[in-house]
Amino acid sequence: MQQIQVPENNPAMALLCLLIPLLPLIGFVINGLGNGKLPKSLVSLVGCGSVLISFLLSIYLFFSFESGSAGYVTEVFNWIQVGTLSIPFAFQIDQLSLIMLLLVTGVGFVIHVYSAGYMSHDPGFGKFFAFLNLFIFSMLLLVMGANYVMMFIGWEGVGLCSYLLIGFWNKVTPYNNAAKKAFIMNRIGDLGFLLGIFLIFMTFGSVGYAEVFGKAATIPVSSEVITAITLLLFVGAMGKSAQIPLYTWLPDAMAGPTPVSALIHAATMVTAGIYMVLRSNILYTMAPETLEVVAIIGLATAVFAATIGLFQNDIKKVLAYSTVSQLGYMFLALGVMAYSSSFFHVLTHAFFKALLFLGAGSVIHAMSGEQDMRSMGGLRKALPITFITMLIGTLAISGIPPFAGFFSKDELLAHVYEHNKIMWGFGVLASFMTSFYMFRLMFLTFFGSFRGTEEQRHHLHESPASMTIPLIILAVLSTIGGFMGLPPVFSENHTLANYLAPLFEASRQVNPEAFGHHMDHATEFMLMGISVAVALVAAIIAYVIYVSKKSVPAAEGTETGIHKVVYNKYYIDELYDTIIVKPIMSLSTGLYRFVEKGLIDPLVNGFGKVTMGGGRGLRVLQSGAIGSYLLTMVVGIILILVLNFILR
Amino acid sequence: MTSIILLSVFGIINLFLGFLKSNRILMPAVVVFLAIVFGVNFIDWNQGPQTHFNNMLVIDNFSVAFAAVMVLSMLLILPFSRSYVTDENPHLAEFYSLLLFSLVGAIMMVSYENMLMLFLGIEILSIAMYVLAGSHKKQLRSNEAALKYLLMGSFATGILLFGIALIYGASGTFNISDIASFSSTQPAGLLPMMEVGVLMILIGVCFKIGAAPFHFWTPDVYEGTPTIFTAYMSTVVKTAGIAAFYKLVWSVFPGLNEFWYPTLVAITVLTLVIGNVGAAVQNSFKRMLAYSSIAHAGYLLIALTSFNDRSENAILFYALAYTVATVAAFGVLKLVSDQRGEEGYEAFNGLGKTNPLLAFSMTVAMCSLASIPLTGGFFAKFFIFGAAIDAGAVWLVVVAILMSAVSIYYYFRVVIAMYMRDAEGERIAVDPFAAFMLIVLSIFTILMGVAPGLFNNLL
Amino acid sequence: MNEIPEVIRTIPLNYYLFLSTALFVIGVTGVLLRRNAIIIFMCIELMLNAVNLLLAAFASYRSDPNGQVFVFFIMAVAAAEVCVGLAIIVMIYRNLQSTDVHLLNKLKW
Amino acid sequence: MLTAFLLFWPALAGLLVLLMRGEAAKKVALGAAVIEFLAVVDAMMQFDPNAGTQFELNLPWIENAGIAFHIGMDGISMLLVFLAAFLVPLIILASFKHDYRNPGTFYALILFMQTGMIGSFVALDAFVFYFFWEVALIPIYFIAGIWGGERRVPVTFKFFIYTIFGSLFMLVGFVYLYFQTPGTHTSDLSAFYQLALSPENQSWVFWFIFLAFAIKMPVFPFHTWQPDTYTEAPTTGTMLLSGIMLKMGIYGVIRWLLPVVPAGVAQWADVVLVLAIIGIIYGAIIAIRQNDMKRLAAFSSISHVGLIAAGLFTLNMQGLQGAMIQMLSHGINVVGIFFLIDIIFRRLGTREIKALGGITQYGKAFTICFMVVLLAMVGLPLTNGFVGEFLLLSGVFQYNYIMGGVAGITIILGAVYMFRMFQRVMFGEANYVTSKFTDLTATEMAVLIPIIIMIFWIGLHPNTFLQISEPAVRDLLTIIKR
Repeated sequence: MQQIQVPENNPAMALLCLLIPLLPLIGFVINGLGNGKLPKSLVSLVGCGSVLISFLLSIYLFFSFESGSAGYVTEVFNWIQVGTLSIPFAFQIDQLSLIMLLLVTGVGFVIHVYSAGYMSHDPGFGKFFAFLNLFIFSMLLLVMGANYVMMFIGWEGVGLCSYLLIGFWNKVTPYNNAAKKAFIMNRIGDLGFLLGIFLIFMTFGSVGYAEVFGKAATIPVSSEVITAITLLLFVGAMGKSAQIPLYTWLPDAMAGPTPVSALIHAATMVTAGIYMVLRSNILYTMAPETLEVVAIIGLATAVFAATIGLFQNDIKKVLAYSTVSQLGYMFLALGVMAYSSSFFHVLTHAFFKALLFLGAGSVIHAMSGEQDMRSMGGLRKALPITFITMLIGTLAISGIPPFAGFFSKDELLAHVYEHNKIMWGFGVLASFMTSFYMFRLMFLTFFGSFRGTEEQRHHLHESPASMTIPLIILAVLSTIGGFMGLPPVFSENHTLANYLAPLFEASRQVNPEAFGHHMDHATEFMLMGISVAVALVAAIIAYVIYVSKKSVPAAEGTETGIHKVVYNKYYIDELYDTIIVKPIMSLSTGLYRFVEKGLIDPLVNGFGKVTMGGGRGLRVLQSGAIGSYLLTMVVGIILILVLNFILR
Repeated sequence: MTSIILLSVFGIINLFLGFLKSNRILMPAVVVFLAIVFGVNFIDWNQGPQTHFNNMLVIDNFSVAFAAVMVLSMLLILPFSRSYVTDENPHLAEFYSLLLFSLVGAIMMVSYENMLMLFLGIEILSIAMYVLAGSHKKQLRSNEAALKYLLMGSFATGILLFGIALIYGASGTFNISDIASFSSTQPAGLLPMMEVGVLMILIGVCFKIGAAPFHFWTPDVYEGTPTIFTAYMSTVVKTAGIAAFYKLVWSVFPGLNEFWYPTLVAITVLTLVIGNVGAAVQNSFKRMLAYSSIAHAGYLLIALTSFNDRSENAILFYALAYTVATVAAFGVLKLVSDQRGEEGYEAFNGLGKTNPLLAFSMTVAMCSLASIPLTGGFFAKFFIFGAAIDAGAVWLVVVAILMSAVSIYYYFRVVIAMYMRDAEGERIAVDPFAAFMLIVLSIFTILMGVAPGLFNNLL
Repeated sequence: MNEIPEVIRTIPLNYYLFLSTALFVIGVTGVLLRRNAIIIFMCIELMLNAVNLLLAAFASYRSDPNGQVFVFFIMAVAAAEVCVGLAIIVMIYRNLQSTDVHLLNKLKW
Repeated sequence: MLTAFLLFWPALAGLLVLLMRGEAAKKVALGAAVIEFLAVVDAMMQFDPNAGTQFELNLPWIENAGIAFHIGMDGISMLLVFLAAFLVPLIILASFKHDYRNPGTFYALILFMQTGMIGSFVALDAFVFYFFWEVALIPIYFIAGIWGGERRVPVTFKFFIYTIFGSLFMLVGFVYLYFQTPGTHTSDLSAFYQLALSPENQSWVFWFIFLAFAIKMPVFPFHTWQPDTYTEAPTTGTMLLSGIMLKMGIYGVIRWLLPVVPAGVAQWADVVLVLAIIGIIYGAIIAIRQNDMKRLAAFSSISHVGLIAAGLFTLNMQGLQGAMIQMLSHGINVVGIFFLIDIIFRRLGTREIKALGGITQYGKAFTICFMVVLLAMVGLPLTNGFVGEFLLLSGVFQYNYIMGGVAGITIILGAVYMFRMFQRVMFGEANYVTSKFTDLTATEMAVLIPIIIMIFWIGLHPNTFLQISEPAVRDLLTIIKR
């Protein structure tokens, strides 16, 4: 049983915790209000500086934290207090939030620096930094919050930032549509999350992690309510982390500037779903049925997105589908209760995917905004640093040792293997495709001859230092990042897993088997071997097709058969459009025309019409002729007498 | 009692004043007369019931209060008759005298103790009104109104008399307390003759107050009659009729309530519906007011049907509020139609801009008639509904409020015309006396709406 | 008037009642059917006289003068009504050259 | 006495304004409204949430009928009085750019209306409540009918009749209850709370009273007056209607319905909740395709109010407190959004979404303000909209899972229509119409900044307001559940 201490409020610690998110918020306010007035240098100083300080503070916090101890909560103020519902504005500092803090501020800072170079020519420079800072703020709230509602604040906040940044160039309608789509699809997930929170409150009488997890163990395993809670929360995760069926926004989100894709749509925000499941691991452990659902959806997403990735021509789209696929992996791992492996993959993925995106950004920057790989080729000479760093990223994501991705993916697949061999098979298949499309990307972009216009060729240049240094940093991290979690065959000491262990203590007690390592070394080696072999085979196939044969993907609209279906992303967007968007739009028009103006309004007006009609009817009696008046009176008299005497 | 005598005397004096060369003295004289009567009337206040004329009239608080309301009505109407006060008008003195005499009839109607007095009161009031309805001799509309009123009125009198005769036949008396005790000492049920008589009296009185289905004369006569007398009809005549009716219900036939309740309720509902719905389709403001007076008769009938001790106060309050608002409405109508030559809603277009005072007092009057809070009409209806709900007739009140919603439609049409349409006509000249009176009426209406406690428990 | 004259008793009260009712109904029917204002007016007088007859009969049967007094009042009032009524009819005749009530339908609805 | 001052001060000032002409009327009206606001803030400072009804005044009014002029404030009233006092100055200020004909009358009517609205919030006697309830209606009828758009006359007329129609039913309900009070009847609130009617009677009395509130809010399907009226009324009128007047209906339910006929509520709560939830979805779906921004906001208001209504009938702490805070938030947000729409309309002469686009390029401050208000309307956390929506949905969810789930769809649909509108109006390329747009002026900023401050204040520290009404709501629930 993990005991989270709620120590007597330490004001210094509370201030420190508050400062970490507050600094980016201040940065946001300064840059936001000063938008267009402040000089760019000041803007980038404020933007990067605030995140850097947060990063440094996080490091301080990290080192001052006693590893192995349970976390602590610092309450800033009481936010909402209604009846028994109490939602403090409080931060929880423990292993999970600390690493996430480092990740968010660290990678965030790197990307901020990169942006200073990447966006230097954009008129919305200040706005961009403001939004980035706001994003960091929201993300920090998400990971630091000590209760589900705090997490929800950050959850929606990052959604907003995602919206703002995807639609950053808001003159372009498709970008705006993409932004809107992202926000709305996220909201669908958010609804699930929200309902999950309500159910948590109803079940446990609180929304604070400490109380909820404390009481969770008292509820029988796989009880309906736990299953419902976890499923609802998972709906939220599906939206935020782009799982089937709510994934279509993420590829579209590539409309945003590339650093945004790197930061939000690869490294940090999209992993919020995984963070949430990890945070609630005890609840999920109590709900094996949900875990099964999580695993299946994760696996399906991993495979499905990878197939789409195979034939995309937009460099960022490939990476986007790759991200979706990798997120699927992480959920797969969560589904088999390989919590720390999943988190391991979150970290390594953050490094190499951010690297890949930034690299892609560097390419796009060099190509003056061109994103279609069919117009690229042979860029490795012009962009040596970008090429090398991206190659490292590719190796990492494909699972080639000793790069980071190898360790995390291997560990993850090993757990899946233990859980279910078929799932593992599909996992390996996805891994194969990953390797293929990544190398395809590399080969199409950096090898062969240049296929762009003359003008672009002239303009080709390596990016400035503010962009390449982040690339290098991330490349280093992608290279060595894996060593924080060496597999048991190499080392009994899994640094990350050991560090995180207290988080999963409660889960371990509920389901000890899932945490034990029963695999013998032979199997382990075999699995590693298969992974590496598959990745290499895929790379070689890609090499043969795109370098040796120099084939270039066909032009738009000439695809046929399955290729065409896959290229068009299985027409999922069109499907959603037909079965959801269009019906709602018609419903809107229909309700307005037929129910509002055709039914309810006429009913109300009908009261008036009947009255007026009755009035006009009365006019017939009021004919002006004395005779008829008298007649009616007499009829009235007779009626009264008859009714009173004869019909009595 | 004094007031009846004084009114008769003043009526005669007024006729003599008509011999003077100038008509200008007449209106002030009548105002003074009425003021005196109004004051003298209160001598009998709280003196307990006093009988006169061989027990044929009884003066009590009830009759004093209603007499006061009626005298007040006439006093309020008078200033708007200024356009008649010209030296060319040869009959002015007669008109004023007729009004004074008719007031005698009205007071008799509220203080009768004998059926004969009821009959005489009705006739004194009615015959004077027949003449006044036709006072525009050259105008066919006025002629038609007079003839319709006359023929139908005397027809209704015939019915009423037949009823009285039958009751006399059954009970052997015209005295209302004797009739009351007679009807309460008939445990085995009443003679059919008595019952027919009661219904016929009911019908006769319903005609006088313009309740459906005996209301047909009302719109036509109101429309054709010169506006000033229409105002008189719809206030004094209606008040007198309803008070007389109340006396019938409360003191003449209290034992018969169960018997005639269904009839009365049916008439009430019919009156409410016809009055309100009929008013909604009118294009003439004056004719709308005629229908609205039918509608208000319906509301007053609700109070009658509730047969409890709240109703007399409710009726008195209602009569007062209704009178004040109606006089204001007719007053403004008179001023507007005199100068714009129209009586339709269009005549009021843009009045809010050209004559804010007229528009404001009209609005207050309309709000009061539509029973919007802050005006007397609101509490009037409130007390009426209260009486009915206390008696358990919630569904009747529901009918009434549905019809009230309709009434807002037609009352506010004129408000819309005044404030929300563009002006067509010139500014209307208003003499100071009328203007003063409009202000008084508005203040009075609002006073009743803000401090209803002053008026609601007089009896 | 202590004793009711025997002669009145020889005719049952109901007969008076039926007669007056019949007269009354005739009056009503006349009012409904005729178009000439003067004749309508006469029919109304007929109705009033039916009432008078009824009252007189009741009064006699009860030896009660009240009813008879009432009859006088009705007569007086009827006379007044006739005065006014004829004056109005004359006025209309002057304007319309007719006493047909059907011509008077300008005021309606 | 403080309550009486708060109540009558606007009316007195209104009488003064009535006599003034031109610019002076605006300024005096604004001054009066600001004084009112300061007085309310003062009252709030003195207010002790735990002390029940305060600043009471109980004068005999119609003594012989047991009707007293009884006013006072508890936490629930306090919040709404605050809302009214906060919004009216802003609404007056928002109208500064308009040149209304007869400004004296116009501003006087606004102040009269404020008295009416505050009166209905502080009334502790059924007839005092009814009185002010109707008194508030007259000024807005004239404001909308005289200064409104092209179709103002029939539209406001319908509104007026419809509303009064409902009110009259309420009156009947009140009169009935009045006669059920023991002894010499009284219409005092406390007497109504002690009534113990049979469930059958409560059942119909419930609908009589609720009808008035349902029309005023408005709850589906009694809402058809609302989009037209909001569209046709001058923006000032729309703000008054949607910002404050609508809350009279909700307040009425809290004060005069739930505790008075609890058994009736118990019988009908499900029906009302279903209607309210239909309204939430219905309003939101219709809003998606509206072309007139004002009409869109009107339908969105139906949706939001549906949620508040649903929260009321859950009869739990979260639902009711959510309703309280959401009343505040909705009032503030809706005034903000109508003002922003009005700015666009005044600058560009159109409110049609199709005709607009790219405004963000011409108005940075405008964009920020619009964005903030928009986010508050869609209930983004840390804005005021979230707190209310969260509590309300939580309340409804506790009442019934499925209802909670369906009602929750509002957060999706809300985002759909709001962002759709925002995108089409603000983003994309500017056209020849929108390129005339100029950024906010100082006066406009003066209106929007308080609104934005409140949006974040309530969003960040809702307890400031929640704690004012919490004890009162708790007491109310005790009465309801007795």
